[in-house]
Parts: sequence; structure tokens; C-alpha cells
Amino acid sequence: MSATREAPVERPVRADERLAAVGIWRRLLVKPELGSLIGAVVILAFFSAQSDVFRGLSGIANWLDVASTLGIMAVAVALLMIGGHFDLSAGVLTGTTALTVGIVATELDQNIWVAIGAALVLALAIGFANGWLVTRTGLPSFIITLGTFLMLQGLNLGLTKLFTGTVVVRGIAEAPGYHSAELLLASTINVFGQPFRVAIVWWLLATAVASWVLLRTRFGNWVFATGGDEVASRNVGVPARRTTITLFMTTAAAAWLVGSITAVRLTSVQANTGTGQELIYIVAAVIGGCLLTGGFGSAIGAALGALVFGMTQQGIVYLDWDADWFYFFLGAMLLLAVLTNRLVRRYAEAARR
Amino acid sequence: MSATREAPVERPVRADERLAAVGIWRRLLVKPELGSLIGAVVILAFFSAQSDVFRGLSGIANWLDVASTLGIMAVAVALLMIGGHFDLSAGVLTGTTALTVGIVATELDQNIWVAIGAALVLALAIGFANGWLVTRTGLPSFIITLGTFLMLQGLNLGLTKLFTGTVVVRGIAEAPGYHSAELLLASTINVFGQPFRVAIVWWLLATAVASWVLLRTRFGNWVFATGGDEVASRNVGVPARRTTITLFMTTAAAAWLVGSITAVRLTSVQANTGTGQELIYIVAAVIGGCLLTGGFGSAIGAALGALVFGMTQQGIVYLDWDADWFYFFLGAMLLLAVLTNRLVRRYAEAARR
Amino acid sequence: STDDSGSGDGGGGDSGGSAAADGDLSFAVVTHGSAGDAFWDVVQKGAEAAGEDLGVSVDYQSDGDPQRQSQLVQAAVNQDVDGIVVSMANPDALQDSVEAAVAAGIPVITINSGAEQSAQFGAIGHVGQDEAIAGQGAGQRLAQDGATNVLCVVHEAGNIGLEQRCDGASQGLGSEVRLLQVDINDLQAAQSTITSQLQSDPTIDAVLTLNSGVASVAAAAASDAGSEAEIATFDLNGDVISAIQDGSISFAVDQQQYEQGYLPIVMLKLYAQNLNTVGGGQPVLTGPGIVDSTNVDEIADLASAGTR
Amino acid sequence: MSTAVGRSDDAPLLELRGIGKDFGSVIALDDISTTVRAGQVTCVLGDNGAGKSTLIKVLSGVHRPTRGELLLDGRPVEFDAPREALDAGIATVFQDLAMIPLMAIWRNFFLGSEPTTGWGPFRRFDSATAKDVTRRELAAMGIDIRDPDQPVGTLSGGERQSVAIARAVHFGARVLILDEPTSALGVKQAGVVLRYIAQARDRGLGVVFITHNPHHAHPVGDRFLLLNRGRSMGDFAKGELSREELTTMMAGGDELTELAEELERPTGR
Amino acid sequence: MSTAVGRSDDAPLLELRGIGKDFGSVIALDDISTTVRAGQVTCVLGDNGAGKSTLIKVLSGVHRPTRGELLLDGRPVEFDAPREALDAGIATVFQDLAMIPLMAIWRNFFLGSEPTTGWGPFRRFDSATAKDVTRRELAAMGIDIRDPDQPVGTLSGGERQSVAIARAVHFGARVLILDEPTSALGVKQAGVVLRYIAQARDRGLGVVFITHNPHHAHPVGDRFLLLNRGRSMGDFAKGELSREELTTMMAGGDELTELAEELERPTGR
Ligand SMILES: Nc1ncnc2c1ncn2[C@@H]1O[C@H](COP(=O)(O)OP(=O)(O)OP(=O)(O)O)[C@@H](O)[C@H]1O
Ligand SMILES: Nc1ncnc2c1ncn2[C@@H]1O[C@H](COP(=O)(O)OP(=O)(O)OP(=O)(O)O)[C@@H](O)[C@H]1O
Ligand SMILES: [Mg+2]
Ligand SMILES: [Mg+2]
Repeated sequence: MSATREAPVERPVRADERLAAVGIWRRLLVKPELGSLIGAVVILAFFSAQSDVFRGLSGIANWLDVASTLGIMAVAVALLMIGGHFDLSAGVLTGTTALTVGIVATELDQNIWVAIGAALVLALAIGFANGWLVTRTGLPSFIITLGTFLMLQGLNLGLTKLFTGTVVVRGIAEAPGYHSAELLLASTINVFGQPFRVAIVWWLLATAVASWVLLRTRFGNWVFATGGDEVASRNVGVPARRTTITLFMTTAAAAWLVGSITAVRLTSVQANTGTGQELIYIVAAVIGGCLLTGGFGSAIGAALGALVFGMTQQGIVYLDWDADWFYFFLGAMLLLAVLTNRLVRRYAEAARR
Repeated sequence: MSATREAPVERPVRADERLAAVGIWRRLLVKPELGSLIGAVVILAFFSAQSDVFRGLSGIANWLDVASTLGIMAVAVALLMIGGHFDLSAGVLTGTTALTVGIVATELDQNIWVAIGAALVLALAIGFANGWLVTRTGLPSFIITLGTFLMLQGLNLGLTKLFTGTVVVRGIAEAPGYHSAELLLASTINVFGQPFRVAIVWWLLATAVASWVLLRTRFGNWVFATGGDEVASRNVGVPARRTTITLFMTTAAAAWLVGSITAVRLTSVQANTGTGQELIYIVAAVIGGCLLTGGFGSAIGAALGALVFGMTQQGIVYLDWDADWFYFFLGAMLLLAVLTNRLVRRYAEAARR
Repeated sequence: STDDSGSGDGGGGDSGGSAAADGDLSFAVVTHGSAGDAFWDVVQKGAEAAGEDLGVSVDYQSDGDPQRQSQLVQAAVNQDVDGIVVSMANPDALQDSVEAAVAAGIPVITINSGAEQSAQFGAIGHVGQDEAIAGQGAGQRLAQDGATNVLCVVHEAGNIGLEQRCDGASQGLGSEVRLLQVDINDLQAAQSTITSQLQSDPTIDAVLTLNSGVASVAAAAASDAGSEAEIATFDLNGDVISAIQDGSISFAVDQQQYEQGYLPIVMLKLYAQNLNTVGGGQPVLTGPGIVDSTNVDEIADLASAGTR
Repeated sequence: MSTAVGRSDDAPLLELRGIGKDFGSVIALDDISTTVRAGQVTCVLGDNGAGKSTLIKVLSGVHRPTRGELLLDGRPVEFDAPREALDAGIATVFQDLAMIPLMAIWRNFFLGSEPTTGWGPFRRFDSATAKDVTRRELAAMGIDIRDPDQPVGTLSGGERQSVAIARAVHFGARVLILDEPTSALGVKQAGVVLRYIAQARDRGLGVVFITHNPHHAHPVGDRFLLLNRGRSMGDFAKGELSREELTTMMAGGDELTELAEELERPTGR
Repeated sequence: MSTAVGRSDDAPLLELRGIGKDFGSVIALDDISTTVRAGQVTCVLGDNGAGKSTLIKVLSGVHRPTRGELLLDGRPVEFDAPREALDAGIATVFQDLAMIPLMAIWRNFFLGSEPTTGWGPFRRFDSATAKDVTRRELAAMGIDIRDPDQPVGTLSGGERQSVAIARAVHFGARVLILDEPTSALGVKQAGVVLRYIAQARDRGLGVVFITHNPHHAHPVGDRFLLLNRGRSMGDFAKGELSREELTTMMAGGDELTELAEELERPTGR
């Protein structure tokens, strides 16, 4: 149709008189990622100014380490949140996968790669179940995944005790294939003589892939649409159910990656690993500019949110503040980060609403 | 204007041919409260069938006790959720108020009523701060109240240790005025010879008042509107900011009530009281039919959600199921409750969407 | 094991015990441990093992929130069990429900903490090792080893038991220990946090952890940070045992909490059948024992099986 | 600019002086001036995206103008919130209707201006009155609702628009602003709305009326403000424009009649 | 019911037989039958709340009918999702437009039918093409957007409607359904849309067109389905109705001309 129509482009392409000139700075600051970058820079500057260990190589390696596993999850959770859903079972699922790796490798005497594979299958199945229940019943994902969260928490403890008799699975380092797994998941890489955890690379990779998918693929378009208005997107032919289920499975896959890293790195796993972390993932995503109501956000933002959280958590320790007040400072720092971010964006957007 | 116009009511009031006859049952089942009532009945039937202690008077008094303080908070949190916001600091705020009551009464040697009054002022101030920050910055309440949640957690610990040197405030029973406070907040009432906690009365009262406000007052109308579409409601003149701040203060007031009950009843308060409860309040509200996105829900539903949670939590204990699997059963029961509720409503609504 | 046929103890009164002897005895254990906590897991195991050995049924429940714990005790009272074992980290909060149990004619034994209030509330005995005393033992040992700047790693903010351990350590050491908060559910982050603390204050010469899981990552953190600090911990597990064997952890405080689970069941059974009490009103102490390189090999297998 | 015609009083109810509004880099309005007088209908005309709704939102307190001045009864005012405009007697039908989909019709109708009964702590929303008035006002517009408790989200587009209009007419005290009120309405209902506008005008209200339909604009309009790409193309009194001129200006040529002929003839075959 | 006029082929593209739709107790549609033929425009007319949009949603797979049968090319079909209708070549402009406010114009335009480039794991959304096509299609409708990256939520009502129409026209393969597409459009843009409809018809598409404007319906319509309160009042071929009859039926009397005179005369004074 478009071919047969004579296109009456009345005005030649020229500067539109309805657009005011706006500086590059302001234009950049309006982007959600850059907003959270400001927050990260403020926190970085704050702690660096006060602690030379924090800004030293070993300090950097330390807080990047904290940010890395948190970041992998935050990016996946951000995708899910952009798609309009929550996954409260994400935290405990990292424990489930880590325990699975441990139990299959030690109690069932399998090669660690078999164990990691089994954990992946399990994680994907749980992610699928979450997504399927959410799309089938139309119940809020918050309540469905709260159910799976509690069930997994019980399973983690019950099965661990069933298999090991204690609340911890240990001896993963003795499993065959451990060394290759350690190389891939838990080794360190020397940069300027300082060992950095390989998890940081996985985090960067996850962020890059998630960003690419979100901004450059059809699937990414569907994620934004499903989160923005599910009914409308279904009406124009977006496979909203499939998108939602895929997102839950993605989150589960991220939990599997983090769980495997944990299991291989610590070589023993406690039954309550990961419980309560789900909120922190959501927080990182929100610091990074994701809307809780869905339809808006970015993977890079979530990665930066994880960085803010990691830096704050470690920075307070570096400053040697009273540990009793730890949570007080943590809360204050987070508010500081998001408020600066907000102020800067307000300024950049001027009167825009 | 309406007076001067001749109203051309063309059709006399008669049964509309565009309405099919629908049974009273179906009509009732569509209401959100009644949906959660179904969930509650299913859970009640399930546990009653298997445990005679559960269905006995002493059992009922026990699970009503659990549901009561949870229910007071759930109702307030439901109001806030209908108004479109979250309060993650609600749980820890019950701790803050309980600790304040304790510290003012014991360390500062005040009459317990003075302590309770001081706690109320503090709670309202914190609620106001939450609401003010949310409405001023336009940041999601999730992130703002997460900040206050962490800060309060730190404050609770830091101040308790500062005042008492340990993490627990004790000796509240020795404060002057304790007996009147106990009578009002922590006594029991005999019904058929079984003592029931007075908190149950407070819970019923809170539910009744919240229902009345929600359905029968202007403010209630504003709550639904602000949560449904803040921009639209502001455009027709609803004082959305004031409504939001009031809701946060209401939640804080509920936390104060629960905190005071806790302090007076236990006579000693641990610094970590309430931490982690915020999620359970939200869960109870969601089981009760509140939408996480705001604009829909009911106070009675939230009260019933708290009941479902309380019954499940104690019911599992009465069935003597393995404690290791407690969370597994808890999750399964919650899913059972919400899924039956959903199924029943689906049936009642037939093809409605 | 639901309480079928009510086992005949319904009549109340102090002497109801002997009447119950012919029915199946059922006891409830209600502690303040959180689910999956390594310390309380051993207590649970002790209680359940006793139940099996003695042919009585044991129902274990726990919740870290004092109010919830008292509601659980109340539930046990409602179920008309033949005896209740309760840990009293927060005695004031439990007073009501413990006294209600006593009033209902149910014998109560307190464990772990709360030794002072035990008899006052009407319990028939106390088995335990006050957390503060255990902490003192650790502090004294660290002082012996020459530590002066000790880091005490709290893995659950505001938990009274953990605070008591650190306080006790301060007393034993003779100087204030420094506290550090970490999250037990994220041990990787805990490791990084301990690393940060050791990096930022190189004068720390000992780290005392309060959980066996945290102990392992503390040892790893010390080597990450290149610190020479001595690592000590509360509680045992297989990892801690091997670490003590290879020297990366110097000692572990062992409260022998298995006994805190096992003994009360024995005492309740004896009371039910024979109206025996133990200790004559004095608490029965289970520890503290110190496990270090000198005695670690003997208990290595036991700890791995989760009974030490 | 021509002076007012007919029923005008002394000072205009509302006066705009050089109003402009930017959204970030987007200049939505620039240098708009006009007046709204009691007993007159000011029509705002213009292409899609010309800035009509933005202008409305400035008048009703939703947006604060970036530039320029707003005068109420000759005194400069700044509306910080729609509430303030409402309190000044300015009621608006927004193009997006400003309704809460999940709320019942009668609750939406009285939203922000709820009638109450009882006193003290027992003052409550007078729901009986509210339902009654809602049903009556809608029936007067030719909309026969099944049940005032139906959520607005399940109403048809036209029914929803009718609720918004009935609400504004019910509460409009001095100025009534209508942003494309008839767009989703049937011929009959649109007629009723035009009659409402005339009635409001006759009762001495100032009316601002936006429409794309010259057949609607011409009969009721007293002044015509023409916008194009955010800028004013003039502010005319009725006498200065014939319906044909108006149509031409709105459509850029008398296209519709031409078009009708073109469409009847199958072009392709 | 009269038989088809003009350009009809053998079997109708779409046929409705006794379609009905209930929402809980609400009977929104009852016993509706009509046909949509290739190369013909079927107009659906009726008052507000008559059930037109509900009918559209049944045709486009949004709602499943409670009663009755839908035939595509003579074979009974059941659309479980709008996707299936789209895959059968049925493109729809919904009355609520079905747009995602927070998403950019070009993303909305291609939503659900994204063009891709590259292959294997590197297959990606061809954003350059998408932006280009979007700008071009909108320009053809007389809408000059500033920036295809602007979120749809910040567009004016008419601009948004134009995007929805341009999208449906671009993707409509066999049937094009338009639910009050011109309601928020200026005279010029409305003319363009009517021309689009005629062009689609001439290319052999079946068109279903809903409007309240008899001046829009009459020139392009081949069949007219009249709805009232959820029931069919008849299904007429063009030859059977004059424009005047049509107007009368839509408005319940030739009210508009009467009205115009009434409005000009100040009634109150
Ligand atoms: N989901 C629903 N639940 C209940 N009633 C509904 C629902 N959807 C539509 N209705 C009712 O069905 C009737 C028909 O609605 P529909 O939207 O089809 O009307 P319409 O002919 O498109 O009207 P308009 O010209 O105003 O757009 C309306 O009275 C409406 O209130
Ligand atoms: N919040 C906003 N951010 C950016 N641009 C905006 C915003 N609101 C409006 N605009 C732009 O301002 C211009 C004017 O919009 P407005 O809604 O006032 O047009 P309108 O004249 O009402 O058009 P219509 O007849 O289609 O309703 C449009 O091009 C729109 O894209
Ligand atoms: Mg507009
Ligand atoms: Mg419609």
C-alpha cells in the first residue's frame, strides 16, 4: 500500500521550528542509564575521597566482586520488571541451584558439569512454572512467586537435610571436573597485578547481552510492550504470554549462573543461601531507573544500580563506621544516590513532565 | 444548570433488556472481599478437618492472635496499596515504635502513656517524611521507603545499644501506668471460657474503620482515585499529595498501634523486631485482592488475607508437619488459597474480562 | 505424629505425669533459631535423636521473633503435649506462654539461655550454656593467643544471642571487640565485607565468627586481604573441622548444643514416668568446650555428621 | 485583533497574554494571546498537534506556562494545580477525559467534589445523591446507563466521554472548557452537547470549545482562535468569518466535498 | 437481507452468523449477522454503547463470542488471540488505539511485526528501516512528527490516532477494521483516512468502518450494519439507503440542521 500512495511530504527536511536547541549535556542526562551513572559517581567520589583503600586496586576488586553477582541478577530482574513482573523467588533460586550443584556433585557423585547442567534444567523448569502460572491464572506475579519463594525455601532446607543430614552441602571441590568449573566461574584475573574475580566478566557480559536484546531485538520490543500495557500489546499481536514466560526463564537462568558461581567458589553451600536477596535485586533495578509498574528501564541502569549498592555496602566498611549503624548509613547512602540522580534529571528535563 | 434543563428521560425505569439475569451467588462471588473469603474458608476447612485442636476454642484464639497484629498492619498497608504506594518501612517501624515505648518508659523513666504518646508522634513524623519524600521527589515509594527501612533498621539497633548497652529493652512492666496500658493493649477477654487477646478487637476495629473510610467517605474516594490514575485524579481536583501523605501517616499509625501492643505485651523488645514483616503485610493485602498497581482492593479483603496467613502459619504447626518443610507448606497453602479464590471468581465472572 | 487420643494428660495438676506414662508421650521443642540456622539444626537433631531413642514423639518448631515464639509455645499448650522444651533468649516475652504451660500442668524445660528465669517461671529444669559465657570462653582463649584487636562478625543484625556472644567475648578479652555486620544468606558478599574490614584496618589480629559457614569465608577473606589475623568461630561443621586441621582456623567454641536438644527430652521422659528432675534447680551446663588442633581429630567425623 | 461581539461585559473572564509552553526541547506553544468572555464561546481550532490541548491544560492548571501571563478577571493568576482552577470556577473536559477506569461511574462523576452528608467524624460521601445525580445527568444526555456502579473502564468510548462532559457541565461555575468533547459521540449525543454549550453560554459562562468539526464550531462559536504548529494564526470574531471561510481555514481547502466525489468513484478500476 | 452490490466476489471474506457477546450479566451484543466482502466497505453504525466496538473486538480476536459463528473464507474459525486474526490478514485500529504510551513512535508502529535484519543469533530489529517507514507513513497522512523516538504518550490525541491508522494500513493484508478512526483527526487528516479506505477497498481488501459521521460513512460505505442497544436493526446495501435516510437513522431525526438554527438564536435572552 505504501508504495502506491503518493507521499505528500510537504516540508523539506530542515530544522523543525518546534524544537528548541538543547545542549548535549542535558540531552544525555535525560537518559535513564546516565541518571544512575550520576548516582554511582557521587557514591564513588564520596567514598574515594575518604578512604584510600576504597579507591585502591584491591578495594576496587573487592567492591566490584560484591557488585558482580548482585549485578547479574539485577540485570535479569530488570528485564523482568520492564516486562511488568516481579520474581520474589529469584534470591532463593540462587540457593536452590547452588545446592543442586552441590548435592548432585557430592551426594550423587557426578561430574561437576553434570551437576551444573542438572541445576540449569531445574532452574529453567522453575522459571517456566513461575511464568506459566502467572500467565495462566492472571494472578499478580508478586503473589505467585512469593508462593514459589516460600516453597523453594522449604525445599532447600528439607532436601539438604534429607541428603546431607546437616544444613550445609560441602566437599564440592572434590568433585570431578571441579578445576575446569573453577577456571570458568570462580577464578581470578590479574589486572595491574591485582586479582579480579571472573564473575565481574560474567556481569559485564550479562549486561551487554541484556542491553542488546532489550534495545536491538524484536524480543526486546515485546518486553517493553508487555510491561507497558499488556492488553494493548496483545491486541497488536505481541505474544505476551511467551514473552513473560521467557523472561521468568531468563531470571531463573541468571539465578542458575549466580548459584553455580557461588557453589564452585565457596565449595560448600548453606541451605538458606540467597534468601532475602530478591529485594536487593529489585532495589538495584529500581536505583537503575526501572519502573516498578513496568514498561521502562534499562539493563545498564540495573548494572549501575548493583554497583551503587556494592560500593555503598563495602564503602561503609572501609570508612570504619560503627557497625551498629551500618543499615542506617546504607539507607542514607541509597537515598542520597537516588535523590541526586533525581535532582540532576529534574534539572536536565527542566519543565518537562 | 441541571435544574433548568428539561430532562428527556426517554425510557421508563424497567428491567433493562441488555442485562441477563444472574444468580445472587455469582453476583456475590465477584466482589473482591468474598473472593478472599473463599480462600479463608478453604484453608479453615483444610486444617479443621485434620486437627481438632485447630478447630477448638483454644486453637481459634491462637490463630486469631497471630492474625490480629498482622491484620492491623495489613489493613493499613492495603489502604496505602489501593492508593498506589508501598511502605517497606512498615515492618521495621513497628519495631521502632515498640523500642521507643520501651526506651522512653524504662531508660527515660516516663509514664508508659507518655512513652506511647512519644512513639505516636515519632511514627507520624516518619510516616509524614515518607509521604513527603514520595510526593516531592516523584520517586517510587518502593525505593524511598526502602531507604527509610534501612535507616530505621540501623537506628533501632544503634539507639537501643546506645541506651541499653544490649540489643534488647526490658522492664517495661515496671513503668508507671503499665496496668492501664496492659488492659487496653495486651489483656485477654474471655469468650466461652477461652481467653482471647484484645488485639483481635483492635484488628476488627481497624478493619471496620478502614472499610468505612474507603467506601463511605470523600477521602476513600480519593484513595481509589490516586491509586487508579494519579494524573487524572489530580486533573479533576483530587488533592493527591495530601491523600498520599495521609496514607503514609495512617500506615505509620498502624505500626505504632502494633508496636505499642508488642511492647506492652512482651514487656521487652528486641532491636530487630518487625524486620522482614513488611513483605508479609503486602502479601496479606494481595491475598485479600488488592492490586499491586493500585486503585483496587478492600480493607476486609486484607483482613481476610491476614487471617489466611495466620491460619496457615499456625495450622502447619498443629498438623505437626516437619518444621524443615514449614516454608514449603506455607508457600503451597498460600498458592492453594489464592488459586481457589481465582478459580471461583473465574467461574463467577464466566466470560467477563 | 499427630497427637492421637490425647494421651490422657488432660487432667492437669502436677502429678499428671505418671498417668501419661502408659500412652505415647509427645513433646514439643520451641526455639528461637531461624530456619536453617546451623547451631539450632544440631539442637533439633539432638532432640529428634532422643525422641527416637526413647520412643517418644518430638515436634520441633522455631521462630526468631519472640512474639511468634510465644505463639508457638501457646500452640503446643493447646495441643496438650506432655512436655515443652523452650529456649529463652528473651524471657520477658515468653513469660506468659511458659506460665500458661505450667498452669496447664505441662512440664517445661528451658534450654540455651534464660537460666535465671527458668525456675521462676516454673520450669522443672534448665539445660544450657549461656551465650555470654560461651563468648567469654572464646574471648579468654583469644586473649591467651595474644589477640588485642578482635573483629566479631554478626551475621544477623539485632539477634540477641549473637550480641551476647560478642559481649561475652569482650568480657573474656578484657577489651571491646569490634563488630561487623554481614548477611548470613549471602556468604560471598560476607567474604568481601570481611576482606574490606581487614584491608581497611590491618591491625585487626583476630576474627571471631558466630557461625560455621561464616567461619570458612572469614578464613578465605583473611587470605584475600593478606591478613595474618587469627580466625576463631562458634560452632562446628565439616569445613571448620578441616580448617582447624589445616590451621586456617585456630579454634571453635563448641557448646555441645546437641545435648541441649537431647537432654531435655530425656529429662521430660523421666519426669513423665518417674517425676524425676535433674540438677536440683541448678542449670545443667553443656559447655563451653573448645575444639582446636589438639582435640579436633577425635570429633571430626561427628561434626561432619552434624551432631557436634 | 477585533473586539468582542454581542454579550460581552467589561473585563474578560480569562485573558491570555503571550502564553508559551515547552516540554524539554519541544516547543508546544508559543506567544498565544486571546480572551474568554462571560457569555461567549471561544473556539480553538487547528490541525492535529497544533497545541490546542496544551493550551487547555495551561488554562486548567495542569501545566504551568513557560512564558506569558494568565489573567482571571483582569488579575494575573498562577494555577499550581487543577484544584485551584476548579476553585476559581473553571471546569474542564480533557481530551483524555481524566477518568479512573477501575472506579464506578458515580464515583468518577463526583471525584474531587464529593457531596457529603452527616457531620463531624461521621461526615460521609452521600452516595445515594451521587448515584441519583449521575443517572439523571447522563439520561439527560441521552445515555442510558445500566448501572451507575459499573466501572468506567468497561464503558464504551462514547459513554465515557458523556460522563466526563456531564461532570464538567454539572460543576462548571464560570468557565467551561471542552477539549474535543464530541469526538466519540453519536450524532444525537453531539447535538445534546452543542445545546449544553449554548445553554452555558446563555447562562453567562465563558466557554472554550475545541473541535475539528466546522459544523460544530461555527454555530456556537463567538470567537475563533486558530493555531498552527504551536503558533497563533489569528483570533477572529464570528462576524469576520463565514462558515465557508472557517471550513477552508480548518481544512486547508474545501476538501470534504471534493473528497466525497472522489471517493464515490472507484479510483482504481 | 439484500445481496451484495458491485465489486463482490464469490464467498465473503468474513461472515458473522448470530454473533452474541456477554460480559458477566451485561449483554453487549446479541444475534448479529453480516458479511464483509473483498473490495467492499462495511460500515457499522449505531448510538454510543450500541456494541460496535465489541463487535470489532470479536472480529479481531480480542473477545471470543459467547454465541454464534465466525466464518473466514466460508470456513468457521475461532480466534484465540489477536495474533491469529493478524496472521489471517486482519488488521485493526482499535478505538483505544492499543498503543504503549512509554514506547517510541517507531517501536509502537512495528510492534508485533518487527522487521529484522542479520541472521542467527545476530538477527536484530531493523530500527533504521522502522524509523524510516514510520516517518514516511505519517508524513503521507499529513502528520509531521518531530522525532520518531518521541514516546507515544507525549503525542497529541490526533497524532496518536494517526500512528494507529498508519500502522493498520501498513500491515492490513486482507481485512482492515477501523473503529472510529477519524474521531480525533482534523478535517485534512480525516480526508486522508477516507482516501486510504477507498484505496484499500480498490485494492480488494474488505474494510469494516465505524463512524458516527454520516458524511464520512455514506461516501465510502457499500453495506451498512445498524446496531441499537446490542441488537441489529438491519443490514443494508448502499443502493437501499440515501444519505438522508442514513443520517436520519443515525441521528433519530434530522436534528443537526434544526439544531444549528436553534443554537444561533440565543435562547435565554
Ligand atoms: N468488559 C465489559 N464489561 C461490562 N460491560 C461492557 C464491557 N465492555 C463493554 N461493555 C458494555 O457493552 C456496551 C457496548 O460497548 P461498546 O464499546 O461495544 O459500544 P460502542 O458501540 O463501541 O459505543 P461507542 O460508539 O460509544 O464507542 C456498552 O454499554 C458497555 O458499557
Ligand atoms: N509531555 C509532552 N512532551 C513532549 N511533547 C509533548 C508533550 N505534550 C504534548 N507534546 C507535543 O506538543 C504538540 C501539541 O500537542 P497537543 O496535544 O496540544 O495538540 P492538539 O492541538 O491538542 O492536537 P490534537 O488535535 O491531535 O488533539 C504535539 O506535537 C505533541 O507531540
Ligand atoms: Mg488535543
Ligand atoms: Mg466504540
